[in-house]
Amino acid sequence: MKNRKPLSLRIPEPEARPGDRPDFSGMQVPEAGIVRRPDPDAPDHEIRDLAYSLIRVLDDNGQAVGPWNPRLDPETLRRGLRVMMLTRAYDDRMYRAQRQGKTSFYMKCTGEEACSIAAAFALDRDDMCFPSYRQQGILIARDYPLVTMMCQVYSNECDPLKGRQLPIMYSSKKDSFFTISGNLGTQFPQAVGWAMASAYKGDDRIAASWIGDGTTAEGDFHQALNFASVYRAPVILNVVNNQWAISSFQGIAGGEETTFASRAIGYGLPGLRVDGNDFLAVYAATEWAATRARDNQGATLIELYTYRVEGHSTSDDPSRYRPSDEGKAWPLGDPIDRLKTHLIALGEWSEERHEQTQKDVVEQVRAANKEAESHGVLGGDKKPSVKTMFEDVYEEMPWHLRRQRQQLGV
Amino acid sequence: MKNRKPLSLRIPEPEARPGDRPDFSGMQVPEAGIVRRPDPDAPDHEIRDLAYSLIRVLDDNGQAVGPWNPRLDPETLRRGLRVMMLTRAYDDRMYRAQRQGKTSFYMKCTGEEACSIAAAFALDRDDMCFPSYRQQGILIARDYPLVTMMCQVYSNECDPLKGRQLPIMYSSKKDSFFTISGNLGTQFPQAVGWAMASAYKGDDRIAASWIGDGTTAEGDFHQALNFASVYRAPVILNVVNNQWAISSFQGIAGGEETTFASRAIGYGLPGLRVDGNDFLAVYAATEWAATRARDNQGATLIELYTYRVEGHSTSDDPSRYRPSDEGKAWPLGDPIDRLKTHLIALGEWSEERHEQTQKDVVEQVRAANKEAESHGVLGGDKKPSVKTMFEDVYEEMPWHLRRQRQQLGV
Amino acid sequence: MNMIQAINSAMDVMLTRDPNVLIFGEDVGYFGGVFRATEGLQKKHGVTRCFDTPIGEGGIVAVAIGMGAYGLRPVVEIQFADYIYPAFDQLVSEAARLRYRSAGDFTAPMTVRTPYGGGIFGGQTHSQSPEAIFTHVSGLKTVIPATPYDAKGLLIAAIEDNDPVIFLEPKRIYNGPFDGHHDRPVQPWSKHPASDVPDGYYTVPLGKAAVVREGADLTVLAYGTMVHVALASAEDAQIDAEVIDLRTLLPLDIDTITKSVEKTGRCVIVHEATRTSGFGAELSALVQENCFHHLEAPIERVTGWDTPYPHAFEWDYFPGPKRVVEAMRRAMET
Amino acid sequence: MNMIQAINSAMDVMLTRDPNVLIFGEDVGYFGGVFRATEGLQKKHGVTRCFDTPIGEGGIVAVAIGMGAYGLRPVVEIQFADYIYPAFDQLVSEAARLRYRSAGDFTAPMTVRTPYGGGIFGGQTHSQSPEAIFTHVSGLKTVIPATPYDAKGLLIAAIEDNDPVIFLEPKRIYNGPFDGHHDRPVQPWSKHPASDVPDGYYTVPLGKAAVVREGADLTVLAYGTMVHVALASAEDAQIDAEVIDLRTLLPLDIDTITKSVEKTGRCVIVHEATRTSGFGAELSALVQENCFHHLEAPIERVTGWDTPYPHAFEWDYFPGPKRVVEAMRRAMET
Ligand SMILES: Cc1ncc(C[n+]2csc(CCOP(=O)(O)OP(=O)(O)O)c2C)c(N)n1
Ligand SMILES: Cc1ncc(C[n+]2csc(CCOP(=O)(O)OP(=O)(O)O)c2C)c(N)n1
Ligand SMILES: [Mg+2]
Ligand SMILES: [Mg+2]
Repeated sequence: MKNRKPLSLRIPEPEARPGDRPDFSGMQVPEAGIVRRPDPDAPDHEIRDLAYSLIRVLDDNGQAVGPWNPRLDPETLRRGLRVMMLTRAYDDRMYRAQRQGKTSFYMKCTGEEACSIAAAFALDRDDMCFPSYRQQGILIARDYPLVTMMCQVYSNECDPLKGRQLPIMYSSKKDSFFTISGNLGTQFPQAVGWAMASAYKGDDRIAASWIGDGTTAEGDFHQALNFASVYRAPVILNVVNNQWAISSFQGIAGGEETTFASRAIGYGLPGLRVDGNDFLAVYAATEWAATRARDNQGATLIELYTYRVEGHSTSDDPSRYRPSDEGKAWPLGDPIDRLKTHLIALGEWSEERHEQTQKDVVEQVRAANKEAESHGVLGGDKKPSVKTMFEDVYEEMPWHLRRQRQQLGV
Repeated sequence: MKNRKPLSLRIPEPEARPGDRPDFSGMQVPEAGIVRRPDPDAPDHEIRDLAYSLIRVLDDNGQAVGPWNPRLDPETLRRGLRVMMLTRAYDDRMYRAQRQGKTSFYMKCTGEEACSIAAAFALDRDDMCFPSYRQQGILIARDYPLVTMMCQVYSNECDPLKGRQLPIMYSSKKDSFFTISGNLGTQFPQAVGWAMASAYKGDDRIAASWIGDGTTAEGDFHQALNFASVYRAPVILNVVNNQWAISSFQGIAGGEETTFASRAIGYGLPGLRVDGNDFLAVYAATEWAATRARDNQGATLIELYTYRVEGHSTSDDPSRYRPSDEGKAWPLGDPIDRLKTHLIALGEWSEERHEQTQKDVVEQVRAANKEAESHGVLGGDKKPSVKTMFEDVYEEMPWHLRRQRQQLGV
Repeated sequence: MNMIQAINSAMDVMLTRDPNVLIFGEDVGYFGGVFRATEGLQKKHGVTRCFDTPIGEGGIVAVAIGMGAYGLRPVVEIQFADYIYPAFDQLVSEAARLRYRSAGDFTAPMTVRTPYGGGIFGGQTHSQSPEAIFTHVSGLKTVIPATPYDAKGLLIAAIEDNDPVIFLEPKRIYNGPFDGHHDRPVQPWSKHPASDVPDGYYTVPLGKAAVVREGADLTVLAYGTMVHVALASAEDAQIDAEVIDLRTLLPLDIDTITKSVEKTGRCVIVHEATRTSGFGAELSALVQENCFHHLEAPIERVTGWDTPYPHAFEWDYFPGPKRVVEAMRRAMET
Repeated sequence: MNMIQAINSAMDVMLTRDPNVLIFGEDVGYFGGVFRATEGLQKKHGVTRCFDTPIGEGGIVAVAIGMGAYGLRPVVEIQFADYIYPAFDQLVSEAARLRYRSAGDFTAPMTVRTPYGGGIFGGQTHSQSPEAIFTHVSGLKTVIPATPYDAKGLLIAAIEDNDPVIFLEPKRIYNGPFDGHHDRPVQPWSKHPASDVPDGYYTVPLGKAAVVREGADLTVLAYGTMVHVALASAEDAQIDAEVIDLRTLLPLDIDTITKSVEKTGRCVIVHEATRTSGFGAELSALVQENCFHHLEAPIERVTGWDTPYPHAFEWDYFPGPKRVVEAMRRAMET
């Protein structure tokens, strides 16, 4: 008879549930500016500490401090701020449109704007992005027409995707923005493949991809990091850790045991952990990784530490599984407020200009939406011709699809 | 016009190919005994160094040195040696049987015997093993009848698997040995599930699984480590790094950039890197991980560093892709020789006894094979009844299988 | 009960009866699942009996297989059938093969619940019907309920079954027996007799179809949402059609099908999945193999088109009453 | 050339003609593949054009999709069709969907080569025939050659095709046209006219079947290894059978099939894959839909049994001439 004590199964639980007071006491927020910035060509094994720290540039007074300060000119900062404000205004409008029954579904990126927009600013326009559904900021940063985005959301007659895709599943090759998939994580290793192709061709463009904390659990995450490591692919692999995957907190994805950035270590890749609500930190980390990739040093994994302020999607009600005021308690603040404060601290911005800009972006969105709705909304009769439903399954339509189209009589 | 230098695609290449002299100069072999042994309940983040060192107990003179010395009694050591010798003799015999056309396929574990056998010695008999096809040593260590193993290899009338499985795909629930799959890596997360079940039931049995270096590239590897981390499953996850995956060297699996043991770090799991040809080191590392698991501290990833001395399988010809004398040059020697030397150094063994034991195991295998062959070999007429082909697809045979069996007229 | 409540009740009953039953999947724990199928189960039965998992379908199924090998009866949820593909290898190469390759030594007594089908404007990745590929995999059973009563009875039978069962839930009829008339209000289940679901334990046997409408002129084979579309179509067409709800696709209830087609001599098969190599193909092949000399007209298939499920064209894609009625008429004409 | 040499030649030709073609997979680089299909290609064209990959089928296909999106034409090898399942999600949800979901903005012009089928004592994980599940996925093309000449021409056509193609290679006939008579010596390809393969570039169009034996009494539909089994069976049975080698399963050459069955009025379908929901089901359904009034006998299916492929019972499992002949006779009797 052995006398060993019984085992027990451990199920991770978040700090706070509805009714509890939000609790981020366990979260360490290092001061801005204290994390070292190694050269972008530093060997991965010498910079493992970066996977456990938190790269921050903007301090609580809105000053940009430390070695990661990208020293962006005020004009660029103002553009960044405006794109973030425009993105938020766009989200608000489209969210309302869904509530008004003008479309079936919508997803906001509120509070996470910097994760996509600052990165887009640090990348070149022709660097290929493989986003998840929460990086609409990239398209907006690249001046993709809001009207066209809205037409996709409305699946209307001007939807470039011909009403085939769920709202927000944009695609624009000419803007180096890959077609968004409903299947989580599939784009991560695809980005690695694109990057390998670029390297194979002696091109100088790199790839970047974004997935969420929850999505890191998919096998494709492992495929991406492993192939990127083996072939030293010029790609930036971003994990947007917004703390939640629908109703499950990041601990269910493995985020309680260690950082997502540290996943890089086991592949011999650098892992950077970054304040995702700090426009300058996201910019600087992306720039560092891009320099490394262009220098043929391969891939970098970046964990963008942020918080999903809104529901997962319009189908979700977060008050069912987390304190509704958790977002307010989030220690890293709001990316728009923080960049605004910084610009004001620099003397390059003011409350007045901010208010004016806020008015402008809301008006810009309103006007765009007016035009988009004039091309129809979901359920209306202004939509792509039904015929097109049978197109693009293959380059040429095979007999069986032609026959099916005839059966439908279109 | 940007002036950025063109990227290039990097393809890993092994040090030596056929015709080259074997080259392990790049491989660091730390002295035996120098690696520290933390308590089995040490926090993972305090023992990351173990993923980059190499735990070794047996030094070049056959002395057992250092904190990892499990201090096994001579009787246990002699049993371990005998099981390794028996396993090798079994492999040699079955390999010959395949060459003689008595079966379709065979896989040896020559040079890797300690990876399975020392581990089996350190585990309890009722700890559940989820092996790959190269851990036949576990069954032999657990005194599973050689004759029955041979009958499986011959798919004959006494094959417990009724001729359904490829040779070497053994299964024995009563010996806590999971049915081997032809699909690489699938057993790794299954072992985690079994361990979670054991914990869920308040049982005290743990699970262990083995995969190869090449197999770490499968998505299931990531699933196993992630689920093990999240639910703190009592499981030991072994990666047998024998340097090769059929024709591709471990660098193609990502082993050039870092160690496989370090994959554990990104999941907040301990990773141990162990001399896989050192019976005592493998025993000690397994014992450490087992203690940790039984103490509800969760999973450990163990990289067993070894070399695949023979071809991948009887279908393989390694001289096509690596120097044929590479095995001889392998710096970590042979597990049988090293344990033998140790026992002799202890004064607990002699050349004579060794020769005698060698004769004994060969004779034991010969006798077993004689009996097994009396029950038939592949292609002969002594095989399970054809009827059984339709059984066990489901617990009860549905009408369509009954009908198909009738069609075959059996 | 509506179908969600019936499914919830089935799991509640089994969690209560059998300590070896446990439930896990994405968002099924505290939250109770995106379709609320596991609502309240964690609270009632405890966190180790109903818990959230990482978003790794392959891992979810692999872990369930390992638990099954230990002796548990895991019930896992794949949030949408569209997301079951990352688990495909574990289902096909492992769950389905364990019993056979180990000659009964190891088994995978697990149930994989997953909502499937369209009609909810979910776009191409929340609308798929992958049942056919599972019926091609020997070792798996495939079950699809069409009513709350059957959903509960079949799910309990699936959980108690010692073979792996793919339990596909027609999400379009979770809340009411949608019959394809998308322009009309959908009846709630409460108005349907099959919503009268016992609170306790009962089973509906796997492998048995149900004749849900008797008729002499034509046989309609359907399952899931399409059962209600078929019934509505029979009314619309004023045809004396016999409608068979297959309930289990594999093992299939061939006798009920054969008996009916031998009587009617005409057969229309309806499913939402894409047409080519859909389960309708197997049904068509079986019917003509078993009833060739009774057939008076070609067997008709009414199915989803061979395209992804397009967001803006749900009702052009969905094989609704109009198309089913046309097929019935064609079958009657010959 | 034998079939392996023809496949090797196809890749060699395309590597030479198109700098955007590259080849990767497990063991395909220095070693040249476990079946030697890529032998010499790395040496001749360089390591970046033909290289080894990690053992992650999902990653292999995902990377190929990304390369396709960039503008390359990757040709990947999955070592055995039995191991394609870890890549299933990337194939079904991504490769097959890119063009549609992006309205032509992005495409996946890739070819997935993989050896399939049994008869080599590979046991249940080196013998599967998964073709049917790919034909169920809209957006994929599925091609299976039966001779060296077709293998080369079809593979070049597949590589040049702008849609993703699953190219299944009947490994049993890599070295010779095995006809199912396992007790007789197998002819080498050199004795077969279709082994006369041009060294250079040529294509065999996708979507076109070949009538490999003309006949008046009965139509046999087959592909891959089974084409040769069907031909031998026709001889054995002394039946004036028309044997059609489908070559492409999807898009299917329906006209050739219909024309033949309308002529013969009888049809036997042969494949090695498991029966239920195999591609034979779709063929049977299509034939009865298109030729109902010409059919004089039930369509017969001769297939692998609905079990895994059992190591010791290859020849009891394999649908050889004996079973095909029986089916032909049954079809002729009615
Ligand atoms: C393969 C797959 N599994 C499950 C889902 C359903 N699903 C959609 S979003 C989501 C949560 C993702 O969380 P995370 O990765 O953290 O991204 P976030 O929404 O927080 O940005 C889930 C489970 C899916 N779309 N694809
Ligand atoms: C999913 C899957 N892919 C590919 C194969 C073919 N295959 C069998 S063994 C092997 C090499 C495995 O190498 P490794 O994991 O290092 O194990 P080792 O043989 O060295 O012990 C490959 C590619 C397989 N069996 N399963
Ligand atoms: Mg998240
Ligand atoms: Mg190996």
